[in-house]
Amino acid sequence: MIPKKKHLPGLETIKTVVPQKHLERQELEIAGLTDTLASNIHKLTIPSSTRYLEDVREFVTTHATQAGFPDEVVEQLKIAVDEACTNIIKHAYKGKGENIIDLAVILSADKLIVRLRDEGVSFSPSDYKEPNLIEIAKKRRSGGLGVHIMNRLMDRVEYRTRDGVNECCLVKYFPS
Amino acid sequence: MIPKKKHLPGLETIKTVVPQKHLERQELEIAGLTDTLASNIHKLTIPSSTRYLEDVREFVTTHATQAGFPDEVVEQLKIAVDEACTNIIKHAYKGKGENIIDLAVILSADKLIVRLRDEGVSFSPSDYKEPNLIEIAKKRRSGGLGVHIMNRLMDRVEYRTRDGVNECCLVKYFPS
Amino acid sequence: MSNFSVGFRTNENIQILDLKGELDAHTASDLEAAIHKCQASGNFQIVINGGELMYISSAGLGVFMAYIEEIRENGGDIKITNLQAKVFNVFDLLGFPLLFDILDTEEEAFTRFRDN
Amino acid sequence: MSNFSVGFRTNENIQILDLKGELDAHTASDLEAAIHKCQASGNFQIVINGGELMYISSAGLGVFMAYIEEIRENGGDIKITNLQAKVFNVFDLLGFPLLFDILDTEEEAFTRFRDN
Ligand SMILES: Nc1ncnc2c1ncn2[C@@H]1O[C@H](COP(=O)(O)OP(=O)(O)O)[C@@H](O)[C@H]1O
Ligand SMILES: Nc1ncnc2c1ncn2[C@@H]1O[C@H](COP(=O)(O)OP(=O)(O)O)[C@@H](O)[C@H]1O
Repeated sequence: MIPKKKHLPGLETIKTVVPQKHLERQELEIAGLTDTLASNIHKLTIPSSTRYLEDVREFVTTHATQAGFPDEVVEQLKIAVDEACTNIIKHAYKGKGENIIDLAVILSADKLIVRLRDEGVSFSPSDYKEPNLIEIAKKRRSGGLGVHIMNRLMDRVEYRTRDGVNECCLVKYFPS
Repeated sequence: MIPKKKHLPGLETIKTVVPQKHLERQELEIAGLTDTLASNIHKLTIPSSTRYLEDVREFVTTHATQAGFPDEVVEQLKIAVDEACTNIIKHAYKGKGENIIDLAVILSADKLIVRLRDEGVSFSPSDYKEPNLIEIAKKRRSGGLGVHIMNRLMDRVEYRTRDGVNECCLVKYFPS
Repeated sequence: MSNFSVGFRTNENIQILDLKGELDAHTASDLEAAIHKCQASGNFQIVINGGELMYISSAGLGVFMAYIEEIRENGGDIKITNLQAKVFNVFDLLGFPLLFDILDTEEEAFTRFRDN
Repeated sequence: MSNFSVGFRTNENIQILDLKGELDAHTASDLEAAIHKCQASGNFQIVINGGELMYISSAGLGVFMAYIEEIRENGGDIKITNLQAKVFNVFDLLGFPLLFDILDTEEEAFTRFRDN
């Protein structure tokens, strides 16, 4: 468990890569996060282009490291968030770069959540089918591995959609 | 670390499934096992037939459990020893059932070693090439996975040959 | 007497094989024979129910590798269900979840076959 | 400016690609272009030196998946060497060690190509 003072301040750091559009969005519940007031939230908004993936990775690395996660876990978070962002860019926004993605790293006593929000095509994980590597190789495909990686690296991955806003939460617990 | 008394007695339990042939074999060094006197050795001899694999698994399970390893590690040892025995039967003895395999579970302060000895064709791991699952599937092959499994499950896997006797040692350390 | 057996059931066009006991280099040929029997009778939609499978070694995993391509080329599949955790771990060690459809329940496998 | 680059070297008939930086959905097309270039000039024996590869996501892994069959059908291979531990872990997560030849050093890859 991480010393509580590390994420006590409760202040919101908002880092904005592009001017944040005015977004009227109902706050969606964050599963299991009842102590939001005491928690530390860091935000980043990026345009929906792969050009910004490295900023996303740096953002996650900074805050996961500050939260006290060991390097291996920071690495896992970095990859999972990259995959989630890539999928939003590719699938939710179908490669169109003029949309935006809102990210937040939310710390509570027992876990770190990376929350990603978009307003594109929604994804329901119940329709998801695990990829087949033999098929991918045979068909010379290059994709189909991102969701699997996210599921493997994170303690929980959750999707929900409300009022046109898709939310994906990547959850990693502090080692107990 | 396992309480020392659990493997202090130093007595040799010899369980013999078939009458043990007189085997004049030089004792081969067991890597890193300098406190042999204080250690506990359990032996089992089987004919080189897959029919006896279940006896081998039971033997390993009994002694690894007694040594205090958690169930998951006992399971790993069981599989690794099964794979090693299967390979001796199939490759060292080329499927001929009239030969014998000597097994020993050797406990020392920090580790458990399963030692397997045979007098068949020897194996040099430096010639070993990792299998390729796409190739295996395409060629409808069924084999080529055993050595990989042993390497993945054990802390160390060592092969040596002296005076016509092949020795394979599977090493698992106690959690520190 | 072998400590491994294969039971045969069907659900509409789907052939279900109930594996029971320990699958190793000694008993792998029994599974091979069972899959062969499915193929011979034109059943390529196969569900392997591993609920009572207590153990598997590489010899058992190899049987799945050897048959999967032929079965898929015939429009079928081998879907594996109900694995116990310790047995799943061996499948997982070799990356089988990214090669085979491994599901919690038979029902999920039936649905997959129906949806194709 | 991209934080990823591919350098080209040869050793006899073997084409070596030196990857540097971070391989993600943005930079994967650079690797794709590099492998394409090898194929176009008839080089199917490819060593990927990942010594300076700092990061890889599924988009990068996908490039290897997309090209491996064609390269092997042409009698070649993609052998991957010198991976840093954190990068190897991502390859390992998807079971790549049982799909690709992943080696510690370039020399081992050269030997494998020579012994075939
Ligand atoms: N955020 C998302 N929005 C919409 N669809 C998604 C999203 N994430 C994943 N998907 C769907 O799930 C599939 C699997 O995704 P993934 O495993 O990342 O592989 P890939 O993106 O390479 O296809 C995608 O092809 C897409 O149909
Ligand atoms: N104990 C052994 N004695 C001789 N050769 C062996 C032995 N173990 C493994 N080998 C060799 O290594 C190869 C790989 O073994 P393995 O990974 O277990 O797959 P498989 O036994 O199915 O071929 C075998 O095909 C065999 O040539």
